Amino acid sequence: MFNQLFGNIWLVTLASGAVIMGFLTVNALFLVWLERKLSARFQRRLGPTEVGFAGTLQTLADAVKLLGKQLITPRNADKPLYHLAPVIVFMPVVVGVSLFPIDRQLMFVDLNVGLVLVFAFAGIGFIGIFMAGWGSNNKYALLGAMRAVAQNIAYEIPLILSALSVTLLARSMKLSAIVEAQSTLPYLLFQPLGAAIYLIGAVAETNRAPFDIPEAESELVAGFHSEYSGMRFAVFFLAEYSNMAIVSMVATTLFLGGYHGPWLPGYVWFFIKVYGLISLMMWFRWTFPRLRFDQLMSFAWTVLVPLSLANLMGTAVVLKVFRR
Amino acid sequence: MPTRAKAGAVSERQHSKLGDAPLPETYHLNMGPQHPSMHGVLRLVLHLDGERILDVDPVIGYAHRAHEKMAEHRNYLMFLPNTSRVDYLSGMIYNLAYCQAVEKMLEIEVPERAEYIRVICSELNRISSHLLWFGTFLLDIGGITPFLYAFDDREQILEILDRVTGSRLTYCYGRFGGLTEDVDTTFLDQTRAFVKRLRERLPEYHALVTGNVIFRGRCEGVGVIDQHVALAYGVTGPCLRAAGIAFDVRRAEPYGIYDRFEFDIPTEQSGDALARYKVRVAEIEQSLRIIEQAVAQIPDGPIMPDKPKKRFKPAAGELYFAVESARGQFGIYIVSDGSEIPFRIKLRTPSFSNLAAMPAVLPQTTIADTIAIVGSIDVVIPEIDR
Amino acid sequence: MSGDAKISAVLETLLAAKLVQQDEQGVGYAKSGMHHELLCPAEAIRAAATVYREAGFFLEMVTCLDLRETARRMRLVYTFNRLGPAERHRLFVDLAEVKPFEPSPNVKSNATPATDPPALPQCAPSISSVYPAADWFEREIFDMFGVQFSEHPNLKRLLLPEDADFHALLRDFGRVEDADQGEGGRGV
Amino acid sequence: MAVRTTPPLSEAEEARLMKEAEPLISFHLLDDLINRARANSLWPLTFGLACCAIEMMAAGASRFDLDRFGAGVFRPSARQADVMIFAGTISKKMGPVIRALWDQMPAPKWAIAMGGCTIDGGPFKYPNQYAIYEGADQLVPVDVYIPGCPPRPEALIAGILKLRDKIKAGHRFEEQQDA
Repeated sequence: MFNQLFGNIWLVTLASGAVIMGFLTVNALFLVWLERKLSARFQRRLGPTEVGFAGTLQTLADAVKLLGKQLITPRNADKPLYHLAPVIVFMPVVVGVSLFPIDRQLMFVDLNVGLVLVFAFAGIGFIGIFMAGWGSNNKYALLGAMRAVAQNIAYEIPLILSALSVTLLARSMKLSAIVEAQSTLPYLLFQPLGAAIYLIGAVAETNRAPFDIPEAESELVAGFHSEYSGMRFAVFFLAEYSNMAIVSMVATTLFLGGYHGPWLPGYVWFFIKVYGLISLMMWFRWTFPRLRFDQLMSFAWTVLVPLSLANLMGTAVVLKVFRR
Repeated sequence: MPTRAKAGAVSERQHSKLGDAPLPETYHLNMGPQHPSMHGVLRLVLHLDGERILDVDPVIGYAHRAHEKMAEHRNYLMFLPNTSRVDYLSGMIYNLAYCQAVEKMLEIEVPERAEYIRVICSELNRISSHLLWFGTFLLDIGGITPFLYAFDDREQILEILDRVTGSRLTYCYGRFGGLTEDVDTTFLDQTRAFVKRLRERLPEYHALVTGNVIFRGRCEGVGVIDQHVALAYGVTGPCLRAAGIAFDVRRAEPYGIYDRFEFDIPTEQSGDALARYKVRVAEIEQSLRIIEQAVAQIPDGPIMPDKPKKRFKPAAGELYFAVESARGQFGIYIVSDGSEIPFRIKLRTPSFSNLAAMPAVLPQTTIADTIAIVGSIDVVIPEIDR
Repeated sequence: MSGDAKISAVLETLLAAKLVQQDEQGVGYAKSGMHHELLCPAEAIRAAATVYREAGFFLEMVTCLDLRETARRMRLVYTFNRLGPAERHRLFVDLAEVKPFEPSPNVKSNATPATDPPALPQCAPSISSVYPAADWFEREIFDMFGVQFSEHPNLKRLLLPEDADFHALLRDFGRVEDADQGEGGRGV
Repeated sequence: MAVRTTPPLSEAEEARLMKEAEPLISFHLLDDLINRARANSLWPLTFGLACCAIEMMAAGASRFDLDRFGAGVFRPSARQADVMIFAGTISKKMGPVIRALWDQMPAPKWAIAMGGCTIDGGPFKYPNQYAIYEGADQLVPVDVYIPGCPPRPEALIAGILKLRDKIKAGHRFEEQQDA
């Protein structure tokens, strides 16, 4: 779309980047507000009410405050790693968002290997988390980072395996093609098991409760970002909520038919599905207690990985037998 | 911390239970005194191999407020406000226990009505303490919403007690011989309404928490305090009953008028965190039963003796008086030298002994289990430190 | 075995082995909350504790009394109880005073020791090998009274900061009468 | 030795000097914005000392809900907290820990002394006491004092609102009092 507006590739890149950054910021502000409001409703409270209408400006106030906070670098920190970590955590998110077809004609980049790229960039974020944990020179942060990496490796496998069975159905890794293939029925109906595995894996990938062990507040203080203050901490927050949006976008694209839907315009459907999924993840968080680390790992390796493998094999066999 | 905190740092600890040789790949983790799960200011120095705990050294005293020294400086009446601040979660029980101990020393008769009110208030206080424990325990293992539900119900109790005692937490309701204020019918109505309300709410608690797979996974078989450990460390209260010993001071040496009420002593056999959870939730139900009976039977009459004493000067002697607080056996040991000021008051607090058992329970668990176990023990730090 | 029989069995064992002697001052359960009050020589406390442990008693409390002002001695108080109907035994162990007592000039001591007490042991053996519960109780007593326990595995301060240079519950520490009652002093 | 005095300024001269002293670029608006943001986003440190901590928890829970004022985000790490609520008695053993925690918090930071113990030792204050610091102000500068033993949750909310007003007023606090 932008290609038609501007001829220059650099201008296009800059403009796209600005739009995505703007979207991510507003998205995070909105999601934090939504989470606080939703959790309040689950808990017989009101949530933010004072700043702006129904507290809508509360998260903006938080963000501005964090901007004006002192940035502390611990004396014994590994400074390059410590400073780079928030950037490494956040950058892949920006790339990730640019890959999704928001509407039939609304898409920043359309690549043949879009799906692969999404997962590849999602993996980079965890390097940032480990850098944060190691660089902080804090035992809690290090424990959190180690948990994060172990968890990421364990849950990325079922996540990708369940996504693979969708690519078998769609015969493409191009995200726009996958969405187009669901113009009549979403893949959720053909891949219910895959969708369930994906959802569980996605919650784990975003470090959300009940899989929030890398930053388990009651165990590891604040986990890998224990030592980060001010804006650096805000970037981690921003990345967490952006990651929630990204995994929901992947799920929407792979299983819920992307922008397809009756009556309403495509991008409205897309965002309804994305934010619906995010709300579901928030509901999880405010309902379940947290798993223990070894339970989390054994759940991934003994339940999710075999199940997703079986799902992939089953899909392949069924397709081989019945298609054409 | 002069050196890098790497997981590979070699331990220098000499007192390790695993022998004196330093272990490779182990390190120390300092948990507390400011840590979200240390219930205030408990500090645990954990000796870890990865996330596995090899040894634990609880460090206490961060909330030491010198109650026992203060007792040597004030007369019997002036020590009264201190008692509810020893364990602020069951302040009513502590406050009344001290009153009963001094009454026993001075041989003061307490009117019937005051005894009934004492039972009702104590049991309400016990429920509020258990509800708070329920919330914070779930918070420790990552469930945030049950915490708010429990606090919501707890506020009802605080409202009832606030109305008669004038305080939400640190009650000073008892006096030697009775109580400060009489209760009215509104109090009894509110109490009845609360019993009804909590009866309706308990199934919701079970639906949200007790049956949850994750919750069970976190608690089952975790932190087993068996009968042997309990006996060796003097563990009392719900932690002891979860190990299958039906020991409750209200039955073992009945005080006040507890021998008039019907109630069961809930026990579990497994001694793990889940058993402690079940025992406490069952105790809430038993406390509701006691409250119901007391509200039904409460007589009219005075709440203080006809001629209350003005000066409290017990004869020289010693007394040990025990009650069942929300956490276990709370004992007061008073030594009098015949003057108006106690020679010594020793407070035997249940969490002190319960927490002392941690070095026997925690090794070979993980950090996450530590949080669950300490949470399930239900410690109140100022009560340990006094 | 019924409760009474159990008690008498414990008592017989203790008295027969000359671990304890009945304290003539005992006033009974109704008055003091104690079923039995026993005097125990310091060197016998561990053996006595073992008897209690084997009879299924638990260690309820250990504390200390600073009797230097009146009797020139420290007195340890051990309380054993059963996890059942109450059967409380109190054992007293007398020790030498930790440091000589100097009455404050502001205080008129109404009781002065008539004679020097018989020679008492300086410290008691730790019973934490019998009852692990005693570990913390003994550390607290060391912390608050300065009383030493021999063969304690880890005798260091429990409640006060490790660099504290006083024993808080000694009677002559922090007397209110000694305090400057001027500005800020509220008096009691 | 004679004291040299400067001649009094004329009114016009004074006005001219005052005008010259005004900053070239005014950041009032920005200051105001950031102060408002700070005032409305006071994240307390998850940190309880004793009895008052229970009332602090109650203030965060359903009935009172500190989150309404943006102060319900209890951060367990000192690096991310804005305000330290002293909820309970500060023992001598805890004092150095509190200093360390306070130093770990990033500026700007505030302190609320909740309850009698943190004001002057409260019920645990008596001559020759050895166990506690008699007041949080012996350790850190305190912005708001909330009396009570313990203060009710409403009192804590009132204290936080007081702190909010204090921050909102920013550097021009005195000016406002004059007006």
